[in-house]
Amino acid sequence: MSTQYNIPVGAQHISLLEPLHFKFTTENEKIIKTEANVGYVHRGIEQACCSKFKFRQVSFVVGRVCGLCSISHTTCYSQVAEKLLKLDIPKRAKYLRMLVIELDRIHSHLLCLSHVAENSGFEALFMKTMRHREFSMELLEAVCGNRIQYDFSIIGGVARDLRTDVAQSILDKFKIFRPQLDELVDIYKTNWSLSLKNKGIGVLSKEDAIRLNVVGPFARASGLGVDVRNETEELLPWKEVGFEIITDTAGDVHARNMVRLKEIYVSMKIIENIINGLPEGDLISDTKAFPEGEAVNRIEAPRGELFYYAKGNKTQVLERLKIKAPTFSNIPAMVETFTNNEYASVPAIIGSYDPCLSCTSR
Amino acid sequence: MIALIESLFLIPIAVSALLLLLPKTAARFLTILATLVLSAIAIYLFTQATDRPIQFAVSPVVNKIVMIADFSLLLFVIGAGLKQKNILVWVLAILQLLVLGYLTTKMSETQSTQFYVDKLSIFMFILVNVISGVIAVYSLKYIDEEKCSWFRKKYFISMIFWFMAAMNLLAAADNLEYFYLFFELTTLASYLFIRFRKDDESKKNALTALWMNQIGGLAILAAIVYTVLTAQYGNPSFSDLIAKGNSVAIILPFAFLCIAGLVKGAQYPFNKWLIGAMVAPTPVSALLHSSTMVKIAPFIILRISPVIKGTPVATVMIGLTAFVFVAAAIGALAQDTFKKILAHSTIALLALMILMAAVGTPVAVTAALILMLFHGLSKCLLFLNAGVLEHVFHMKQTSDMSKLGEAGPFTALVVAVGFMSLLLPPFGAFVGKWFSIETIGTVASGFKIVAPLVLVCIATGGAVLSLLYFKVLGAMISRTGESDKVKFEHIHPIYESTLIFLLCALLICTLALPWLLPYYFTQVAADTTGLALIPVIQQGTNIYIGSVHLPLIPMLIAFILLPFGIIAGLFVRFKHVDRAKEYMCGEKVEYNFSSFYFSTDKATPYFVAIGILFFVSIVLVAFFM
Amino acid sequence: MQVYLPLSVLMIRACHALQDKFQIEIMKTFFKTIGNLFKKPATIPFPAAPTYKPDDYRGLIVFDESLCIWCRRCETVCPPGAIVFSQNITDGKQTYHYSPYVCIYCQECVRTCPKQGCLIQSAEPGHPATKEHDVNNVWNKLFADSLESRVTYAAEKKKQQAAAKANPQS
Amino acid sequence: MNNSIIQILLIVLAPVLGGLIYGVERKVKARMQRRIGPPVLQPFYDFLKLMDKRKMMVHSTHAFLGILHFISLWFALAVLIMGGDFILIIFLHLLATALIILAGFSTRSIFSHLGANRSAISILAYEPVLVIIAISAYMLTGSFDVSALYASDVPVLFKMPLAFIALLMILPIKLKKSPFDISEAHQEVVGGVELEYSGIFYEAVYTAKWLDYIFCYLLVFMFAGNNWWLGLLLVALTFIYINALDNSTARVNYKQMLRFSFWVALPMAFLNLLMTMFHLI
Amino acid sequence: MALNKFRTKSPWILHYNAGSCNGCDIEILACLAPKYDIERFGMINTGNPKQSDIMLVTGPVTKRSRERLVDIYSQMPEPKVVIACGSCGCSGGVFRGMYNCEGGIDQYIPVDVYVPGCGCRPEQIIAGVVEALAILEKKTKDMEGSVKLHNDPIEQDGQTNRREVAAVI
Amino acid sequence: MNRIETSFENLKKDIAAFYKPQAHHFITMNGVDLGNDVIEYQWFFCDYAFPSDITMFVTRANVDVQVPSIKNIIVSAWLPEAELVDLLGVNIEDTQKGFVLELDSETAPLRKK
Repeated sequence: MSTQYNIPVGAQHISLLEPLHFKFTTENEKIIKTEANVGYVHRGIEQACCSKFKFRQVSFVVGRVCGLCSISHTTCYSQVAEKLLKLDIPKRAKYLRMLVIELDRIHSHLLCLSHVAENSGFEALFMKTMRHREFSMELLEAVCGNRIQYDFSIIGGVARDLRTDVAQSILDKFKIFRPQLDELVDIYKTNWSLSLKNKGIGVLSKEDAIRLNVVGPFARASGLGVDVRNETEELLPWKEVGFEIITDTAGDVHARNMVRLKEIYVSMKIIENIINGLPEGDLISDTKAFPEGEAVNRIEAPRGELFYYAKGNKTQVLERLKIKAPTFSNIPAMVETFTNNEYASVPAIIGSYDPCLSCTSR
Repeated sequence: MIALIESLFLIPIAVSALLLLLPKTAARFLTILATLVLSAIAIYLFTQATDRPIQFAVSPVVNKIVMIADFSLLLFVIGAGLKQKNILVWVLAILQLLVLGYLTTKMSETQSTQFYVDKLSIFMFILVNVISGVIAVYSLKYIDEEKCSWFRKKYFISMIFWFMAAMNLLAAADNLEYFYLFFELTTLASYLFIRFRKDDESKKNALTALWMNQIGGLAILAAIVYTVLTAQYGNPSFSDLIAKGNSVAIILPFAFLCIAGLVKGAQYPFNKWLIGAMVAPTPVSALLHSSTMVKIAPFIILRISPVIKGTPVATVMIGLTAFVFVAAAIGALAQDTFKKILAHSTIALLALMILMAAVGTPVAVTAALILMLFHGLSKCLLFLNAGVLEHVFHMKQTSDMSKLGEAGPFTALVVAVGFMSLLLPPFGAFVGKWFSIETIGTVASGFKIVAPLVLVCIATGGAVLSLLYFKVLGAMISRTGESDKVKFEHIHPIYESTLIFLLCALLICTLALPWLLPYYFTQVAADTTGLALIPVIQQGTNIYIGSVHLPLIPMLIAFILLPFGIIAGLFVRFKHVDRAKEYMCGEKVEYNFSSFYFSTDKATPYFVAIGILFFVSIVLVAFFM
Repeated sequence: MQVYLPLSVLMIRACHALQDKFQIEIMKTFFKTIGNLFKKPATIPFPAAPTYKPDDYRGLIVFDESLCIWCRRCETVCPPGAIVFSQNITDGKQTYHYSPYVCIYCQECVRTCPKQGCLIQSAEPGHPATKEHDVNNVWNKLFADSLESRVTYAAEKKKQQAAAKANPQS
Repeated sequence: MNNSIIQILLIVLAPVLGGLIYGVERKVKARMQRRIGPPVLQPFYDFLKLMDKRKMMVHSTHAFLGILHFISLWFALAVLIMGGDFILIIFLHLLATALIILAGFSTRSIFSHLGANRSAISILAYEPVLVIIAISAYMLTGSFDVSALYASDVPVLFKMPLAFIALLMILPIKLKKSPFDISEAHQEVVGGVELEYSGIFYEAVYTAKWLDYIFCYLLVFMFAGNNWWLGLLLVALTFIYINALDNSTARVNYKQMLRFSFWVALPMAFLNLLMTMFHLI
Repeated sequence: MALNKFRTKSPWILHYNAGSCNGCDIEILACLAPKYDIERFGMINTGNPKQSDIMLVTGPVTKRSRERLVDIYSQMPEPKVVIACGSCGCSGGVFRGMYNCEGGIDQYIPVDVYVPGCGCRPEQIIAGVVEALAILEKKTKDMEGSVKLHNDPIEQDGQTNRREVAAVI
Repeated sequence: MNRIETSFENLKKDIAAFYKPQAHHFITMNGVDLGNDVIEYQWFFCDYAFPSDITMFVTRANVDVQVPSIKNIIVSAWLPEAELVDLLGVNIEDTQKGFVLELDSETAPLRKK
């Protein structure tokens, strides 16, 4: 009697936003093996960035690697390009970059949380989280001029200034949002049925997190405190604006939710600090040089460590650009973490990974 | 009348002997003829049955023969036990031999009649002769396809008739000593049947069946000894026992008879032998499950139900059977082999029948009878079909059956109707189950706390069984596409005719239920319980039997919806409708999904332990009351 | 009736105990959800009423031909190639083509434009097109044609120059 | 006579009424999520739209079983409205469910199979409770007929409150509402058994869902005895309860559901049976 | 028919991401959220191609996605409308000419409405869907007209069914 | 950024000696086509400390030389390796093609033409 069944999830599946294919081998509904196919979104951006686009255009192209963390991509690329150009950027630009990165993190984390809620079968919480999330989209729209593709960081600085009325509206909206967030935390933390679905589900132990080199909230929920903001200070002064690291120990879906929710508080604090202490100065510093040599750069995207490697050869076109997205590091762990869970929890687990396949396969 | 009844005993024996001698075609002819004759006699008896039971004695020579047969049978069993080094078999047989020897010295010459044919016996005659006859005809073809010598093929058919004779005798036996012999005869027959294939597993399972049924034999002997030793009872015969049972407040012999019945009915913890019997050729399983062997259990309980009704023994039995109903249903869930699923569900439904018999009110007995008849028909149909699946389509596991819809639409249809008939309205088995629930509800106050628990068990067990049937039917029905026209498979006419006969019998009996109920079942029930006939009142479109009623219109519509719906579902073809392929997330994934599987490995020891507890408590309760 | 009271008290007690012990709430969301029934929906009646849109939203690119100096710098920097200039073969007059269905609204062209006000990013988002417009294939053809027209014009011009060089008097 | 006209009207109009309930439910659900939500007649718009779709099916058996499911469910509902035997009604409903489960199994689609499996498991979860409630009702009225409950002078609710609570516990399973909507869990099995239906055949399954609403709310209505206003109030309160529950819980998995049903709902019904049996209330 | 005006009131959507950057996808998600609430128009995100009327596709169609895209499209019963969301869905956008992209959804399936924007705002998506509804209505009417021209399938041509022949052989 | 030159023979040994799971995490593996069929392979590691530092193992080899896999040291290395096999068209131990590219995709797109 064959007791093992294959259940496919994806490429098109309602619980997935992106084309991504999992093949679960299950016993009844218990998963014993997972196979993943993550190469659906491979578009060839790396090659195009090294051949078709000039290095200044690349900053807009890498933004389209991922719509959720486009600001991280553009900032990371801008920084690596600045390293190649040996360019220093104004402090105001740095602060504005951090501001948008953190705003983006808020919207991305809220999206992820709502996705977890939806995939746990809690439609009302999805609606609630999405309702509360709208403010971050409006703020981003006001700051950058678009709801998702910000194109805010460009080589040498940022593209737009932060208007004072917008800065004020950010602070105002945060005042409204904070109690809403408290309420959300309360629901995610204590709702009984949600805890049935989330607690002890999809557990990644700290040992596994270290062994599999996991990054981002995924790792932090397992107790592995890996956060680029905590590790570098050279390009963006995170500590200065009040960054603190959030970790949890359980490593399950619930812990990931909690880490994300707490990080939203940290992001809000950072944003408030930035707005209150925004230095005056230029937005952009320019140079006519061409990229030369090789450089690497890391930045903390909402999903974890984003890594760029670039090599220039004194022409308009880069010789090599390597993008390592956070989800790319997490996929080996994701595939292992499904094992021994019910198929019923799969959507929630996928949601809690917050995968970004368009980053992964580019 | 008496001659007819005797012919029911003698014809099968004669046929059985003749079959061994005759050549193939003649044997085939004789089998069909004998089946027809036996069925005709049984049905004739049914039409002629009167309210007064027929009692008759046989010449004292027969007593001697019976005695000799008893001893030789036991000696054979001891021989078999010793030869195959199964300590349980021969120890139990020697025990019986000793008890029997003691009895022969102790017992006076019996004065009473040895045979007692009431309506219940005739009900059994019909069940045994018609259904076993169909199985005999079916096995003509089936055994032809087995790999064994021609003599053993004839021997197989002749064994079926022998079995029928034993069953007929058993159903008519009044004297407990005779009853013991016929009981042991069926045990022996089943032993020989189970080891028919003569491989290691068959032999092992046959021995299991043997020793387990020996316990039943021992229990009957214990009952006889107790009766003989207790002065008040008089002769060890059913009629005497039942007549005096209510006045004598000792029910220990009945408790022993109950145990004999429960062992034959393969209730936990003795369920193993019936499951093990699946190694035999399929007609044997059909025989054991539908009409003969296991039906002895509800038969004995029904026989003694007037006495045990309302006693603590009955209460314990109700508890046991209610528990077995759930446990066996759960056990069935864990199976994948088609025949094993059927075996487990048989145990579950038998538990329900025994439960109803133990409750013993007229309506409950009616429910038990309905269940016996329809379960016999449905199970026979399903087992014969299992044989067809094995021999024609080579499918043994339910998970292999996914292509059945295309390969054999008729067989698939039979499986579908067979399973549906065990569960869903409007079929008789459903009516039986429904009556049982309502009956226990109505008599609940008599059982205090037991009744609600029993009801929970029945409700849960019923739900588990429905899950089981959906699982099996689901495995069978799954398919990708379909051909434009249904092409029925060609199976051998013997297979086809027997299956169609049973199918028709099932449908006709279901349709005839409103008439069968007042004119047959309630009368048999009245006869069995010895109580007044429960009036069957037709009021508008409802038929009231005691406290429960059968609304005809919903049943009729359900009858149209379900069987014809399923038939139409399998054979209807929509024209001008485009076909689409299944949704697979846009991927091309190898499909290998079927229904959930369940495992009862952990639970089985507990089930057995609880079963043993119940068995012990039957004796204890009877002893201390 | 005497059973209801102890029963309900028992249940409420049990709920409270659970809440205290395991830090889980069982009924809070439930009542909040019912309360939501009487609150105003958060939905904006969008097609009927406009939604929030910042003044400096990065919408469609507007081109002012009168200011253009035809440097084609916007065409060079545009990452997806949403701007292309075609050239009339006879008189060399350039025409600006722009497809909002290719544009990624990155504002790079506006930043690069040396002539202030020639290219402006309006706050108007693009409008949906239908099948009849066939925006993709039309644009592909237009793009190829424009490039070809420029090549043809350049060749033509070269030919003319060569011809002019060959016989300068005419 | 008046009653029977109402009954026949109810039977005939059951799909329409069910559609209305579904429409109101979608509206209420939307309002509970602070949305405007679709118009109340939305289910009928869906119905009209589905009629226009191209006819597609996986195979005839599958499509036919869907239609048969609708018919048999309507029939079970008719028996309930006419006040037939409670146990028979439960099993007729089981028959209807059996047909849709078989339909789910009849395709070789993984999600359809998963949904069918889960539907079968939900039967295990709710059927025993319903049967026990039916028997309690018998203990109370002395008749297995639902019409005896409809005619009861004292609302049944006061006589068997625990049965009502048990019914409220299993209603989400039957109505496929969160937290027990496992059999059609959209995010997991994409609708389960109804996944492979499309166009006019989906219409049958879609409408059968409306009938299920009527079926379940009639079970609730039954608890009010012959007091119609109380019945309507009960139905309204249950409606709010079901939707609020749907909107305040996440989906549990099938094991948790079974555990809940067997350790909470079934003992509750059992307790009620004991209470009615020994006339504690 | 008089009922025609109701028929566009229940467009059920199916969302497929054919290799986009997630930007438009999260905007489609935002459309479902209370602020935009496209269920007002009767839209449900079914996730099931067999019951959908409108297919929202995003992304420039990568090489690995195209088969799935066509597969899912073919499972949708007519009348159906395809909306390409975002610049890269309309024409490939910034991904035009990359080696693993096919440049626009209309290279593989017929697109009825193109929604521009990178990423497109929910308002634009809603406007696109409103546009799509008109097309859906037109397609429904066309289908009604075509029913009359329906020819019976091969069975009545007197020819033997091929599958049966194959079964015999 | 530390840059450690190594060779295919010493690679596994060097990385095993260097890699302390508690102190470092593996970022990714990269390959750069230097032209003339020579490919530079890079393995990036980063430590968990503040300020963190990136260590890069570098080696160069011809295209057709089989690259040793470090999957048995770092489990999660299968993903970048599988990607490089596709994108650079190189040969890495125990790694199959087909991670991101389809049959009709351009083979080894990141190589210099």
